[in-house]
Amino acid sequence: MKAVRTILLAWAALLALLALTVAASFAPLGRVLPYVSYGIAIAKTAIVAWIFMDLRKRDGLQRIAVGAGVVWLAILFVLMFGDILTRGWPS
Amino acid sequence: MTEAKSQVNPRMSQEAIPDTAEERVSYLAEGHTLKSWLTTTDHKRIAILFLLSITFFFFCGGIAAALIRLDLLTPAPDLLSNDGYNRAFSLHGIIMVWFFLIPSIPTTFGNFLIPLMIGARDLAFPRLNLASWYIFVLGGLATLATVVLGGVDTGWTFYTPFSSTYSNGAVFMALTAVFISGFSSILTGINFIVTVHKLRCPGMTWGRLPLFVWAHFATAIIFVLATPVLTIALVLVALERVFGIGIFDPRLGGDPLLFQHLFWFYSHPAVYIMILPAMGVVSELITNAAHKQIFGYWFVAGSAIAIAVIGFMVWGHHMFVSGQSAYASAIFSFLSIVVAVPSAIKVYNWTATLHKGDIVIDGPLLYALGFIGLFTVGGLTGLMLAMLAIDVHVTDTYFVVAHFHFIMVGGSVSAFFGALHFWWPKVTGRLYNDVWARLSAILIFCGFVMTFAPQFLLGYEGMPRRYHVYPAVFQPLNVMSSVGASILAVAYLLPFTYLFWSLRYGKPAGPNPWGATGLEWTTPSPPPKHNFETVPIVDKQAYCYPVGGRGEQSRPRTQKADDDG
Amino acid sequence: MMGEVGRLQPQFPTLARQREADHFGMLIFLTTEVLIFGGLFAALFVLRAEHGAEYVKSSKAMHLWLGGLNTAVLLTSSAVVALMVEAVKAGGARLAKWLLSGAIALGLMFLAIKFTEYGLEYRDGLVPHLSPRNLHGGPDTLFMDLYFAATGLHALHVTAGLALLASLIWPFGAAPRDSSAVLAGNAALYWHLVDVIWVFLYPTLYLAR
Amino acid sequence: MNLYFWPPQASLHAEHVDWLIGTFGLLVALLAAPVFILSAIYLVRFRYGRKADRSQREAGNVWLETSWAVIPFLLVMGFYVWSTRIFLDQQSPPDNALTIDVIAKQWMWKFQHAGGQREINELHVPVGRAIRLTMTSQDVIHSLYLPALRIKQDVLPGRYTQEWFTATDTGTFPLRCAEYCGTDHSVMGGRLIVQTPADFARWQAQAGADRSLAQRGHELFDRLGCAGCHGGNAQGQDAAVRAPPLAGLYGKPVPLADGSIVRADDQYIHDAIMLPNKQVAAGYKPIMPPYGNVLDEEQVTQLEAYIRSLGAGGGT
Repeated sequence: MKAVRTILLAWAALLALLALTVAASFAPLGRVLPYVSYGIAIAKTAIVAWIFMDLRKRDGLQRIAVGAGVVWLAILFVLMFGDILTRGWPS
Repeated sequence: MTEAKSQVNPRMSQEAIPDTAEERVSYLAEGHTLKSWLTTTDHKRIAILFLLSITFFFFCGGIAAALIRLDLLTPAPDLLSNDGYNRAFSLHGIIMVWFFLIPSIPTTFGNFLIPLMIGARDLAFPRLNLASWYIFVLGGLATLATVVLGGVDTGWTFYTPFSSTYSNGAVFMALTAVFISGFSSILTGINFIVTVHKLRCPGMTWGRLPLFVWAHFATAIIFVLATPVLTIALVLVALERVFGIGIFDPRLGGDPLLFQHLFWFYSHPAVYIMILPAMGVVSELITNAAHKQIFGYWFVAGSAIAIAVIGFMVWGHHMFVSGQSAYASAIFSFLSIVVAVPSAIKVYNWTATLHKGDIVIDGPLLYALGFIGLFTVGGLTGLMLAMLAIDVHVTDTYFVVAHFHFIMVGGSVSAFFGALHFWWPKVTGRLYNDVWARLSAILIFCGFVMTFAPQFLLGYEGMPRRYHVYPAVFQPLNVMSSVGASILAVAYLLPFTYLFWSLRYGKPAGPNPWGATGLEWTTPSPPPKHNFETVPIVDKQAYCYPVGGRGEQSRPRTQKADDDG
Repeated sequence: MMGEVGRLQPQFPTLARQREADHFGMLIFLTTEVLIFGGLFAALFVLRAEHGAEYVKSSKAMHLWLGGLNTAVLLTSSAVVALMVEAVKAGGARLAKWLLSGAIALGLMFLAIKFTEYGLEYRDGLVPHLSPRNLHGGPDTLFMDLYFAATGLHALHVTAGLALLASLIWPFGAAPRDSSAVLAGNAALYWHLVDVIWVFLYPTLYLAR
Repeated sequence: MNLYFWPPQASLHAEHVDWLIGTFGLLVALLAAPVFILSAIYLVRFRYGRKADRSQREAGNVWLETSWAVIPFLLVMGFYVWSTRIFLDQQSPPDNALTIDVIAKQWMWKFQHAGGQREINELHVPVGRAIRLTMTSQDVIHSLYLPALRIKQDVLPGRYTQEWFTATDTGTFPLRCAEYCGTDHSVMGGRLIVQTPADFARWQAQAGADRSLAQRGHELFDRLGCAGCHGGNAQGQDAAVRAPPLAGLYGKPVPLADGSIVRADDQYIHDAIMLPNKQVAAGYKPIMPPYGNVLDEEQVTQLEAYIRSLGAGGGT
């Protein structure tokens, strides 16, 4: 029954993070807000993946399968925004 | 609890299965009704279904190509109107890319051979494999519906805002067709990755996998990681076209370059989907013809994976003049040079494999050499295109058309025909006349060079792509290219003559007509439904040909050789 | 289809290997889903990079609290599904059936909230084409277009996930104790992914300040 | 270099590109030669049935393989540096360049000279002078391709892209559209006519330009009633509604409502007219109506020319 306890704990943590992200949006963070809200979102995703999707018990191969999507998205974003953000720069 | 886990498949146990007639019946003879073919989950039959479908689409695309080359004989719009020409090259692009080249080697020889090569009885998900064929056919029908509805004139690249707001062709139907065929690729990709990971027979370690399987493993990675981004890009263009949402429409503040980023993030890895299986085939053909171990196994296998991974980081070289920032262009130019290195490794390693070989020059080897020659030229002109200053001049011209045809037609299609000839005895159980095979290989090579070599010059002289009416100064080279195209068209018909002839009159091929190593050559030709009577155990390297060169048994091999042997 | 999952397929040497393959195949499929939504997130981030002010103004017009409630509903539903998988592994078929119905109920609640929210946006005049009263044809229309595209596609995936979960109820009565819970596990994995996508959609669309 | 099939070279940049592709082509040939030559030799020497030393057959040689991976890479990197430098130089026009506005429309090119001359599908330029083309499209993506100058640049709707060159030879050179743009994509071309400064001056005179671009912009500015908000004189106080003053605006940094600072270049003015809420100036309310579907790109170019002329002196 240890698993049930960890799941409930994880659920509570997720709701707490939700409250935090909503609160953060009201706080006067200005330009930092996106990093904070996405940091919280990544934390929530880590909890869901690690506990709900049982990644802790899965072998390396299955973790790579899950991680590959994220890494490839990072390639798309980094190189695409490499273009979009440097368009205005004088060469 | 333990009972369920350790349940062992009786078929997979090592003691021999009774050698009943039922076991030895070949997969072809197993059922002749249409239903047995259309509801089969046997990977070999699905490969045959794919082979028939992509051959049909190869000819559809070929007809469109013939129209283009005929029309370009003259500078004036004689054969087709401007709109007609735009629809012809768009159709040629869409059909050839998504309905012939991308599925060509993986869905036919990949489906047929991967289970055989790794000692498995079938792919991991046979039903998904059949679903992949049905989805492919559905996508094909949607493409034919596009033709019926008036064709599409956006080119295979669907650039916005032309495709979303200004084009009046059947763009939505074309988008649906490609959208559907994307899922066929994803299912095949998932099937290959899981099969190579989970279904290798005892002893078949990663270091003993044939390079054909390595190449398809890398291709499957691209299938799975690139196709979804194309799916969402097409959905967004379809939404913009139907509901007028302005994601790519600058009047609403959208960014047309966003579509180009999403499209090329898929489409450059897609060209590696087209070339990697061909490289896998060439590795098999070269090692067999030279009857010698591949030179640098881990370098060749590793470069397949390197191409798959770095291939995702270079798409910006399609957008050097599209308004992309100069710094991003410089980064993409550098990455495009890095991705050329693994291809160079492969080509040099194949050449080194021929050293001290025991070479028999037969049909498949001629196709493989055609591949190496044309792919090297194609790849190096690709390096030229990666150079920013050169690309600014030659992008969107016939130089680029020549470059990618050298790689796709000269490379991937030659390797497809090489694979067709090399594994024909295994697939059909019949031998064909090798003299005809060599003749067709040479004819295809010459027809090809005459068609596309002049286009490099046309491109550098400044003739843009997709030009229906062109200045008269370009006519001589265009006429030469069109004449070459007619030779190429005839040359492509040739193999289908003597291969069909061999189905009827070919001598029965033994299990190993080429004296090749590889588990697929240990099964009878054509192999039975469950591939192996007992699951093989592998204890040797991938291409352990007898060191003393070619034994008498494996020479002569083919039909012609048998007559005078 | 359901009955066959437990049986050993001819091409697999052992049932354990077959289960590993099924799980591995499902995880790769989830990666393709992540990449599909990745394209949509790319469009949203580009809109924010190029029209920051308009993006924030439009995001402020969203119903923040309804979105937050929806996130809580989906997170809870995801937790219930995780409990259901544990129950299936421990063999409590009846408990698993109740948990599953609870998760499906929460999923339906999510859809209900979502469609009321769409109704509110229609009333506020924020829907391009249908009631563009408060939209004046610039990047704010674009934001609402992407909002409907992203949440629409996500709602589609929620519906597919609910169908998958519902398909589990029927065999629970008959299926023997299934230690590795392949089908239940795969349905749960899909549901968790749908939840993760919403976890990222929520700050992107609702909390841009 | 005027070989039969080689395109004419009309600028220094063109020669650089030709030298680059020539020498790089040489390197490429050197890299490809061993593949062809060695394959041919091995096919003959190690053919089946021929006596040859087939002992000690190597299955790999890490150093050899690393070398033929790294050495070609380094050689090509040399060309990468040279090519990127030429590219970056080609991306940044000198400040004293003569600016010509280009508007691409489905299937024609419109050129607007500062002096007010307007041309369709033909571009007259003086030789030896740096020319900067500021380009935008009225509908889909086009691409202005000058093969003789070895330059090409896509022309995007809703955005200014630029291209610059210094023609060194007089004469008539082709001008083509290189990005597929619909039915008459292949007909949408014209001529680039490079003239001596004398001929160019004579052409400018007789090109019948009654009003300069800036004057046309001024008329449009008054006709559209922009003066109502932006005011006739420099301060803009007495205008009915408070709107940013335009005098001396061009090229100056503009503080925006969201705190960032932007330089008032062509793109800023274009967006301020077409999508006013995109970059609202600090201290002003976003109440300017969008002119997205009121004005076409040609009129926006004229307004910009007028605002540029305001920058020079006080309000005219």
